[in-house]
Amino acid sequence: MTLPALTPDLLIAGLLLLPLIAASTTVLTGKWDNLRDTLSIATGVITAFFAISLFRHISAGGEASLSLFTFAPGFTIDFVVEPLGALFALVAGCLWPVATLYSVGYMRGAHEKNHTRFFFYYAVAIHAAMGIALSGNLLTLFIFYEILTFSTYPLVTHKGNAESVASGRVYLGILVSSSVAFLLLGMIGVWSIAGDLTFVPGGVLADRLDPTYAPILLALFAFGIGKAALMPLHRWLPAAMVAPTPVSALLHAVAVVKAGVFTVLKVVIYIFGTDYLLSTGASVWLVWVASFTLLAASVVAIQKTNLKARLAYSTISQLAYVVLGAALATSIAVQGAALHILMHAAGKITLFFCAGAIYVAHHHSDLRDMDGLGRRMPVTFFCFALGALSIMGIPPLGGAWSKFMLMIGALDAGQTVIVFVLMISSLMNLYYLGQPVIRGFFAPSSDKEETLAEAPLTMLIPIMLTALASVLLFFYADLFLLTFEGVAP
Amino acid sequence: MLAHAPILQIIIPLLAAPLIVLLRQRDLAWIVAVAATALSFLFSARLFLQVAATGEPIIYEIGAWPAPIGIIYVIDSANALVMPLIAGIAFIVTLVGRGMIEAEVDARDHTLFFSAWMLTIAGMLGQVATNDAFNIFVFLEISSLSAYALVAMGAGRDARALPAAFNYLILGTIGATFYVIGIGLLYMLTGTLNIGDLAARLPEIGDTHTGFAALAFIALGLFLKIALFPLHFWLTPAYSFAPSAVSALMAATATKVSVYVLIRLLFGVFGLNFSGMDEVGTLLLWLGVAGAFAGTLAAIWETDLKRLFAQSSIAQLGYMAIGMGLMSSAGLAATFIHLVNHALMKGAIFLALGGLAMHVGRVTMSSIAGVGRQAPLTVAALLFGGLALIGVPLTAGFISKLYLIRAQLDQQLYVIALLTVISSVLALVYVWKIIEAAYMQDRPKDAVVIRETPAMWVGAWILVIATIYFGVQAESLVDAAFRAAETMLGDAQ
Amino acid sequence: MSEFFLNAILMIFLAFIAIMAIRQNRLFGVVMLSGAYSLVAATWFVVADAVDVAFTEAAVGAGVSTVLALGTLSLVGVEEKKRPIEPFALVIALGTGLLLLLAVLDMPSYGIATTPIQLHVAPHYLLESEREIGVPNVVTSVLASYRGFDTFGETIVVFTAAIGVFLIIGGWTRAERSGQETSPANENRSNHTQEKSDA
Amino acid sequence: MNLSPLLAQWNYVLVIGLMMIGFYTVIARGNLIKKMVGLNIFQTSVFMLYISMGKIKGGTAPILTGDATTVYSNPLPHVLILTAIVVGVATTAVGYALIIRIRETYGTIEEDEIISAINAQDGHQDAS
Amino acid sequence: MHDDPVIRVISKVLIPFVMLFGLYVQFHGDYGPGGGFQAGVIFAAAFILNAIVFGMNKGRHVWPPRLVLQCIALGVVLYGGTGLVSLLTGGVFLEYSVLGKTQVAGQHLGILLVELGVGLTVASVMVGLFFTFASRLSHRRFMKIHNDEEDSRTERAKA
Repeated sequence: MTLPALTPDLLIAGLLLLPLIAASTTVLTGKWDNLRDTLSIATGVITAFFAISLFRHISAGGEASLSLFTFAPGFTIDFVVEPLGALFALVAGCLWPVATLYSVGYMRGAHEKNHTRFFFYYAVAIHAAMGIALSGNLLTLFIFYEILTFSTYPLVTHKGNAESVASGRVYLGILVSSSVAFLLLGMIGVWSIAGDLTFVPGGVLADRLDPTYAPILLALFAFGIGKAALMPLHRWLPAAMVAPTPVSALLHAVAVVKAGVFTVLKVVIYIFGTDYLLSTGASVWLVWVASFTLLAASVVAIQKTNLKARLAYSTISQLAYVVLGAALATSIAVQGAALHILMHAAGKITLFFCAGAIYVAHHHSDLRDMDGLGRRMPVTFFCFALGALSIMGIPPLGGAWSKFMLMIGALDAGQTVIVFVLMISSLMNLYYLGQPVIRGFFAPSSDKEETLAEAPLTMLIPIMLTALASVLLFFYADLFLLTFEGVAP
Repeated sequence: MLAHAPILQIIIPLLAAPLIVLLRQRDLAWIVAVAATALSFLFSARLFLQVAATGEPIIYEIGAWPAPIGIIYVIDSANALVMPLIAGIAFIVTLVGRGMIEAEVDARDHTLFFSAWMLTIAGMLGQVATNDAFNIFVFLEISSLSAYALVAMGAGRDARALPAAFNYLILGTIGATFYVIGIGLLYMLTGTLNIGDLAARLPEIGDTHTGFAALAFIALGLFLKIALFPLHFWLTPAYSFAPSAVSALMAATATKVSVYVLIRLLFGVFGLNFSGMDEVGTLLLWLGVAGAFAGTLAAIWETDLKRLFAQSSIAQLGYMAIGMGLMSSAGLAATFIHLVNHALMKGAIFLALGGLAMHVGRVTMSSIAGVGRQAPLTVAALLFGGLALIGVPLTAGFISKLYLIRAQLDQQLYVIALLTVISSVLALVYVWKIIEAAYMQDRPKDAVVIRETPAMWVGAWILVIATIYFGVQAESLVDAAFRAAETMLGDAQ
Repeated sequence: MSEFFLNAILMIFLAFIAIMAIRQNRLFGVVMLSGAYSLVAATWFVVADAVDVAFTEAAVGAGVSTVLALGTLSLVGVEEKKRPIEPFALVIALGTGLLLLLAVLDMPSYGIATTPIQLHVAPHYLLESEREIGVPNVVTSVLASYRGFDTFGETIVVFTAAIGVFLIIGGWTRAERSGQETSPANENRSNHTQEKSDA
Repeated sequence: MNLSPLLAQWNYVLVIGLMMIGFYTVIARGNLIKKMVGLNIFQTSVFMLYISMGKIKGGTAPILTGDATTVYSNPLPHVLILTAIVVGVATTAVGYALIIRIRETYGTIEEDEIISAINAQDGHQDAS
Repeated sequence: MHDDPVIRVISKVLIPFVMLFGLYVQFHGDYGPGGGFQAGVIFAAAFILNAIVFGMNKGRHVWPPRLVLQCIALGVVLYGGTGLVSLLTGGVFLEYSVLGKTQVAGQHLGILLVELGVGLTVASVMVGLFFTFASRLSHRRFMKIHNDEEDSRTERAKA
């Protein structure tokens, strides 16, 4: 149902501008809370609509590109949409209005301060995510990557107390230094070798790079992209949990972290080229680093009793799945990885929403205080269960597909061991995500209260939407898979 | 008149100095200073455009005596780039610096102060414009002598400015004398002082011990002037105890001029093939790296912001040295790019510091606690300047890093490249210390309340905007820098 | 030949004075010795045909600098703390000296008329100055015309020095100028002066 | 490496010796006046280096006599050194002015004492 | 030594000759050694001698410090002005040839003017420097206040 007026390049421009418009209206209407919030939600909905129509356009085999201006000789800021980017834009674009709606409820319910500043940077972060999703060359991607880092810093330190300042230091320290040190170096390395930074199907480096250097260059990217939270550069993600939950939900379950793994995928597919990696085996080491991260993060998650912290570590391990898929570099694995971005987003944001709802309704953030809470807020906990199941990869929920494909991809790559790694981690998911649900519904509650006490509706609706989404994704997964065919032949 | 632009851009600020003394009136002095710097900027900008358009160097024979008989000015792609930078920054600092000067300098000294101020500016411009090796020395002394006096004016606020100025004088004079020795040896070998003529005659004289010694003395003398590690220790006190306006002017321009002169002589006179140039290159490379780390690490421990950014200047000069040490046109271009960008960002930072100093006096981590809310624009300028120092995208600093590292990787200098990025990451630490102090802390109850006035931030913001502009629209700058580099290396062959 | 001997004697004399000057701890003597050094150097310049330089060195090095130094001494005291030899500084100085000796190895030999500097630019001055400028003293013609811009710079340097000194210790120039200055800072400063003079 | 030139060029060698005496005084001596004097000796010796290179044996001062047979020494170094001398005295003047102010402020002109005074002041300020 | 008649008489006689010699050096620079710079120093020496012998205040009468400042600047302006005039009269900066009918005449005029400029500046700078150092020495009362002023400022700096 794309309007004829909306040509592809208009869609791109729209996706980039709308968040900025939202940001500016937020500042302008800052005095009147309701007006401000309605406006940003409205803008969000329009953005979502743009994202959908762009994705449809791409999945229909269409092309979309937009070239802004020449940055420096040989560098242009331009945007070229390919299926992965369209998908990422779709995820960010659709979840933004939902999350905004949710944050309205949360910010008011939890009595946070400086709403205007909050929504401003929130919107700027989405703008940056869109820029990353649609970027047509590595430099453009890098620039938006940094914008994302700096625009999320004020959100992480939103509370402004000593603790948040300290975590902000970790957050910025790891993300900026890894990117300015390694990612920049890797990018300039590519520039120096290939003389060009545009994303080319089959890889811009493909036959230009001496295989002996390939693993080093890949390492510069793998560890330069701190947002992918590959160990040992994962510390920033738990640190970022001091932020208000909507931030953790949208940014640190979706926009920021997905931007990280998305970048990894882009680099693997369009800079190195999967064939090149397969033939040279330059990425084998990354497979193992990813698997390690994946298991280690799960182990840590089990020990965490603070719900948000546990979710954070679970995120780290789920991100490692995507990196793993990219590192395996077989067609099916890469598609699985791409699909996992989507599936995990839907699932994980649900979980974070629930965590926020519990905090607003009962000011509990520690598992041990949640015994029997499920009976008081059944909807929330039911949605939590759905999200959890999806992430564990249990049919009929979206997560099932991506994990399945990753396993197949591992077999293709002849990495039988990896299959077992994935299974083990799934079992651990089962434990650390299942536990809250079980305790919530069946454990005897500490206080005798049994009356229903759900979070406000503005929070409940988003929760149900995302939970529903992770169910539907199971049935409509093929719709996305078809789009990916040919991304990584 | 435009035919005389090459000389007028020097003579106008130069003659403004005695004019100010004759007028004997503070306000007139300031007006004359602003007008002179503005004119100088207009002329130099005009020349830049002209050279960029034609690509032909503009030659001005002073006294109508052709080189090498007389002294001539040659405005080519290289100094046409540096000239408007110096003049422009001088103009801005003069324009907005008055408030700071009135806050820090005894009113009865203002006429002489502005006179010395114009002299140091004119001296710097003269060094850049001239094509005569000895004339460089004369103008170098004009700018240095007035700079010593200007630094000493900080004594009105902090007596440590006096020893700082004296050390600056001693080391500056030693550097200049080394330079004179080097030029003497060159003259002995070639019989000429004209740079173009020198470049033409040196190869046929061939590589002799004398030639090598000349190279060594010129290099050493100018290493002192550009405060290259480990010859940097005069810079920190000089910048930190000088009046804020003076710090801003010098931090932005002084060392840059010396860097230009060094490039002009190393590459424009000796050229890459001269024996001993490789050694000088390696020296520049590693001293540059050492300076980058020494400066950054020292800055991390500083609590006095002027001193902190003086230390960071040493680090930034290290990057320029690395660029020169690469001995390639790409590296040289990177040096030119960073020369321009660093002048802009450091100018912005020191102007912002001066703005704060007008209220808090000594600008330290503790004295700026929580000023972010009271002086949002001034601190924002500081923030942007800091981000540019780190090399965050969309700031000019990013462009510098981009081309510097590219140049290193093109020559397979992986270790140097890694060290460069690591040191620039360390810059994040001290910049963020400031940001946290300014934004994340609450202003103490007993601290002075700052009423932000435009005088505090206008100048800084002009330069910040320039920094962002060159971070987003780098094409013109990069092209100009590469043209400049080509010209330099072209002279050598 | 006499030139040769005179040259040598003066140089050795200079070295002698220089060493005396470092070893001397009474600053008055040191200043006097440095004045003497300039004077002898001036004589040496005459031997080396540089009469103008000799004249200037005598007037400035021996005259002005010495007067300035004495003026300073009378303000800052006259004794220097005894110090041992600084090995580090010695190494640096010797290193620099060796570098220069290296330079001497390939220098065009002293006093011959076929060195580059005698052949390249100088001849023009010597041969054309009469016609182009019409001033017998070639030094003057080069100084004031051919390289007039350097001399302009030189004048500016003198001017700069004066400005600098007045800024640093020029109390009297303030007094001279404070007449037409009308700034609050200056007002209270002069009141301050008033009280002091009363006290 | 053949060292015989050093003997042939003995006067250059002597000039270098003078320079180094001055240079050593500048960097080694802590007394500010002594530093200035060292600077003066250092620079004067550099002037001698310049004048030596312009000298022609049996030449005369470059003041034209109209006699075609006279050999004149090179005037250019003389001009340069005239300028250099003036620059030198200018620096000296500023230096002495600074010394006077330093003496008035710190009560000494010995480098080490000044430094210790400054450090004391630093400590005092960091304390405050 | 103000009241030593011998010195007073001798210097009364001497000073005119010193000045005369200064003028000679100034204007004979074209033909023999000398020129503006040396002349300036000698000329200044005469004034300084006068000031030493007959007292600072006399000296200040003969050449008021305010005038000294002006002369320093004027000398520079004279030099630069000569250059600018030649620039405005169709030549380039410091091209004296355009100042006179013939090239040589122009050169002569130009050199004369710039040497005058140098002489004026140098002479007045020397006198100025002498006054500066002397005022630090002799004017105890001024010095006292001045020092206190300095101290009070240093105090403020330390505080």
